[in-house]
Amino acid sequence: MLSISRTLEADVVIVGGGIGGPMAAIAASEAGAKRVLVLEKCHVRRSGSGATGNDHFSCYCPEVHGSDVEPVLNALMNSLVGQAKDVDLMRLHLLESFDIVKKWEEWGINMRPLGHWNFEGHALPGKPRAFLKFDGRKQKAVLAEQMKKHGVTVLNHHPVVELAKENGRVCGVLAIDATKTEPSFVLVKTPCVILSTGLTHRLYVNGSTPNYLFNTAHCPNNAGGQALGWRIGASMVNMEIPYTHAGTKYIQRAGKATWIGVYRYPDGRPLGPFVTKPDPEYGDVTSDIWNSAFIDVMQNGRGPAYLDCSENTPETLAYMRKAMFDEGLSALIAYMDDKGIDPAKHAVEFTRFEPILHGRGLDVDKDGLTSVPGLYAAGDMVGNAGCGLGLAAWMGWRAGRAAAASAALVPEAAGNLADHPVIRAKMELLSSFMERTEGASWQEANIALTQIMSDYANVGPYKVRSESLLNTGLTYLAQLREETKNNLKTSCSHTLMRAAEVLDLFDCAECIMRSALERKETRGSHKRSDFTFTNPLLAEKMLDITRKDDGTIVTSWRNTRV
Amino acid sequence: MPPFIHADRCTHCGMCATICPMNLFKQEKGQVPQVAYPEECWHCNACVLDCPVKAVELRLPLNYMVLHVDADTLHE
Amino acid sequence: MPPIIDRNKCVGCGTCVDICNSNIFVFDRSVDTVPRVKFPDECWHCDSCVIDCPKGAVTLRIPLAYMLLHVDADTLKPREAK
Amino acid sequence: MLKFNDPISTDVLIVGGGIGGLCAAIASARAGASTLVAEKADTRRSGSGATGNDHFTCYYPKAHGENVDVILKELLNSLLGPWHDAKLSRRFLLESIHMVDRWHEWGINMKPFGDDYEFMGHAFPGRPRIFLKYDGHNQKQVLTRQAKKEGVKILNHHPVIDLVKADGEIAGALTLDVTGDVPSFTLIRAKKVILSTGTANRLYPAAGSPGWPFNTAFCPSCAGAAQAQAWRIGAKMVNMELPNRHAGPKFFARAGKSTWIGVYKYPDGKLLGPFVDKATRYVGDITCDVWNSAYTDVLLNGSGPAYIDCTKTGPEDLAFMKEGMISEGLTALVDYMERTGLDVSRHAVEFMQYEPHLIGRGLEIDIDGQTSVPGLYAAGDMVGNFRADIAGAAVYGWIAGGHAGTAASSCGFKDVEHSPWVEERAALYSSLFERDHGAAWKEANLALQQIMDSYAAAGPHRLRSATLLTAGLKYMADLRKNALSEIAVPDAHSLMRAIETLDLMDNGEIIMHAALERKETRGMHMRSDYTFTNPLLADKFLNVWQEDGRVCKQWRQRWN
Repeated sequence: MLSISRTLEADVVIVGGGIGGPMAAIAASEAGAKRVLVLEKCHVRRSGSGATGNDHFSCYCPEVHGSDVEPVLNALMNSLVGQAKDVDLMRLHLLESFDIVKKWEEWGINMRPLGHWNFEGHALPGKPRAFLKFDGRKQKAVLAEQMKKHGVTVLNHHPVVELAKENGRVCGVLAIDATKTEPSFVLVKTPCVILSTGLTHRLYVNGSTPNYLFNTAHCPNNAGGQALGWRIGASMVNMEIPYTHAGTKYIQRAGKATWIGVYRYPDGRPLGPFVTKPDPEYGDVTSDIWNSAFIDVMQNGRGPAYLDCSENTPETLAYMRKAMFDEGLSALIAYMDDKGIDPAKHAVEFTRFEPILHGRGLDVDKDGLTSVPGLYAAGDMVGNAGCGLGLAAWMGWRAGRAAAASAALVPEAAGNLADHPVIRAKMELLSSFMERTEGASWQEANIALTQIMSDYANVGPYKVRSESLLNTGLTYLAQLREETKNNLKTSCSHTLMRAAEVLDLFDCAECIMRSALERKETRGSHKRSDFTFTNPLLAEKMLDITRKDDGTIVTSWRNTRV
Repeated sequence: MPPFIHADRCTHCGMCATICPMNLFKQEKGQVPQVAYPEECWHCNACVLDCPVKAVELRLPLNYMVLHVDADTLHE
Repeated sequence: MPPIIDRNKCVGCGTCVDICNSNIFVFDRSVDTVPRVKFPDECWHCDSCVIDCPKGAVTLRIPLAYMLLHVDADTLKPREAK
Repeated sequence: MLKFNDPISTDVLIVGGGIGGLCAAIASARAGASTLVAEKADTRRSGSGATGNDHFTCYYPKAHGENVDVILKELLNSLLGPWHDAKLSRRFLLESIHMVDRWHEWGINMKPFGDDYEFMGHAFPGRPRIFLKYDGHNQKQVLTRQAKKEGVKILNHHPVIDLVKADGEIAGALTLDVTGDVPSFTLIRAKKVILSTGTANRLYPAAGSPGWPFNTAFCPSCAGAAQAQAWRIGAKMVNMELPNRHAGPKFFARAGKSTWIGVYKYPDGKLLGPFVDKATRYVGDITCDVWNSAYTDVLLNGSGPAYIDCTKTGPEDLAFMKEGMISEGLTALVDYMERTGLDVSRHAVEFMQYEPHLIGRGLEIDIDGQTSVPGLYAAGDMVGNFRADIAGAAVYGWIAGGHAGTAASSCGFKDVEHSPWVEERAALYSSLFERDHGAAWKEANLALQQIMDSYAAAGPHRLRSATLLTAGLKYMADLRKNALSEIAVPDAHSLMRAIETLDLMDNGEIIMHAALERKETRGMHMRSDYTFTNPLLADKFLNVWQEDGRVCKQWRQRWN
């Protein structure tokens, strides 16, 4: 059995030091929590999808949008982040978003690169633009510095692998100390946990480079964080509604709205009906709205589809290039410069990426509280209000404040975490991976999972789900889980961290398939061959799925909050 | 795929190894960091940006090639 | 993925290295008394090494990603027969 | 520049020591020619036949009667058909039984079930069975031993990497010595050269586990060397644009689907195909050979998945099936099933359609196995106008070997040492070894697979078009430029794999050029811009070849 190197206590533990995590930590300490601890699996200065920048922050700014939030809310709900969301949370987000933006600016993140509040990209022509264009290059360094200033304790290289619950309330976390090659366990007793582990990748065969697990639009380090909540009974929502991103091919990178151009067929005809000339304010929203465009044209033979930026003025192209550095695309720019690929002369092919859990996962209230007392969630792994940088920052802030208040009312948790059955079982399982001399690598297990998901729980319009396929997928997942537990071999703390991620991915996969079985209709790219209609009765409903303490899994429909 | 460290310029400060969001590097004391898990690189460029002496270069794998054509083929 | 050589049974004859269908073994007797699988992901699982090893020292581990998908056949009974 | 070892001379050089190569070598030696086999691995266990096969297409008058054309029709309807020049298939059938006799005489058990030849598997109910069931588990050892007995010299771990011409005729070949860690070149001077490098795999993403290029039904070390090398010296190709896809267990790709004795079923137990409701050792469920895309269709329409169910197959036939799997070389699969408790008397195994690969697609040969380049022959799976898998390789290897061996006695050697072509190719390959850091060869192979899967996909659920194929050719050129400027190989083995990848790029380009020219939909070549099958092309084949850097295309009549 691996050793327990440290046992700590805290008032609020934050899992994940990306964007939502640091905001929650700063808010918790400002709201009076004494011992605020952030556990980050890599390093807060460069971790998560925002590692080297972002450039779109969903926000409502009265000076620009006027006094009525509703048109901006409507635009946001129709954008790529608005699918299957509780409207009340999105409205609250918009109403409080400008305060967060001003806080970021005050801390030193350049929210006005052009000197004024500039809203651009991801926008429908003629509709209000809901995304503030900012320069996120330094966002991570600034948030790290703010945490230090607020006395927040940060443990880098400490991936969290399990949560514990005592008489119905969260009571602690189990982490791996991955600062050294040889792993050890760290236990933290705490009455409040805020999950902010980002969106989940590596569930499906990679859309561009089959089974290069890490060629992903956003940070592929985040994999299955939702499962930490799921395993202690937190309800999940929208897991069966697929989300797919799009962008350059074959290197997959987010930031498609940072490009300024028009999508075209090989013969030059525009792909979408929105713009015919490059437009910095709106971009070409075709790739947000017509989600399957780039694979439709491959399927019907009229493709491929290109993003053509060659008709921009040199100034706009310079502006686009600078914005790409803001968005964290400096590696892509360096590659294009090296290969002589110049947006002024070359059109770049786009494709649709594989499905990911973005804005899919834990069901939370306006304070980020999940169905488990003491457990909060913020950011892309929230199912009813996640998806995007602005939402992560806002909900992190609210969750931090709520957790601090909740921690103050709860007496010190008794009992020794090391004897907690769930924690003990996880420590024994992970130790068995380290003790095996021969066995399978974590990549094999992860890739086997992607193969199962891509055949038995894939997404429309060209792949279908059905009762027989989903049940078969669940059967094979159970076999794979068993085979993995008996065969997985890890050699160091890094590969042990990846193995723990794979176990989380197994849970997310099961959640997706069971929810997909329950949603007996076709909606968005959740396409059932045995229910090929869209059921109007489910239009304003969301499907919750919860794992009871005895392991049984229950589903229930609830109304979308408006 | 992985970052490539120019050993002649590297001062063994270990910055890339600590900040890498994918934990790819392993560094023996006072040695040039080694890329232990090349296929896990996400090409976020953090190591290139944060290396104090610009000793790190990032190489995209061949099959991450950016597909492109001459734009004028699109304008008959 | 790769063949696994049982160090207790292996006598270092090198047959597996010679006949491997995909040339994935290397054997430097100055370094080790047992051949090393240098290119594990190029193994085609043709079993030649397992068959031809005079001491039965080689077993083959099929990668998880190659798992053989199967169900209990009785789940396939036509509905009316169930 | 890598070192050149001392050159070798031989009357007949055989490229590839698989089933076709060894049979060609024996015939050439019997014709009195000095014969050398250059093999990239070890002929005792190389190629797709490494650990066995169990079906040998054959016309046996005693069982099939006097009219060969009845059997020829059956062959063209089987999974081996229908892209044949019938003239070649007829000659193959007429000589097939003699090859069976020789194999049996040399020690490959062609009569495992009694004192006469038995025909089982790959059969339609009520129609003549043309696949002789044999036990090929030791075929490569036997053929190697027989070749050595007949004076053939075998050069293992020496893949041929380029062919050399002198004043329009074949003059020899350049091989790579991969016995050590550091590669070197060995030039071979030969009067005649016979190509026999097997199927071409690793062109498309592996269907079962994409991104794992070695999870293939056929030997993944076979990567289209013959097609690429012959293409580079101007030989005519045929039928490269007509995809072929195999099928078998999932996700572990393995040939030998007809060795399983069971029926294919839907999850609810309904039979998949209309042919049989109970399988026997003589007649299995032919659905898989005929309805090739069945397993993909049922996933895409949601009625799947589809399984092979052997639980109704009686205990003797199940024991027979297990023996058949050992003969077919599936012992790794049998061991894995035993280890994981998978029992075909209780479990149904899911099947899947594999990715496209080239078998019976490639070099055009005449009745004697000669290609369009004088002195260059071809036999086996890389021939484009005739296919009969194991038997085809053995019989046409024998025919080509005999012809080349006889013809070699009447011509002299030509100079290969000072060929500028050898200089150019050796410099290119050396540059990959001399680069100290850069791209792994596997990145290039996967990039190629991605391009083929996006822009030259096979039907029935994916389409080709002029715009897609044109984009594919452009990206392939970009990939080749990037690969040649970036690939860095650390050792001889990796250089061999990198050269295989460059060969696969040539194969990919040939496929795209040919697919662009075939303006119709036929078989799994499905054009979105030409969705009909053109009757004018029914009895025509498309030749594609290179002439001083230009790609030439021409339709010709099929030879009946």
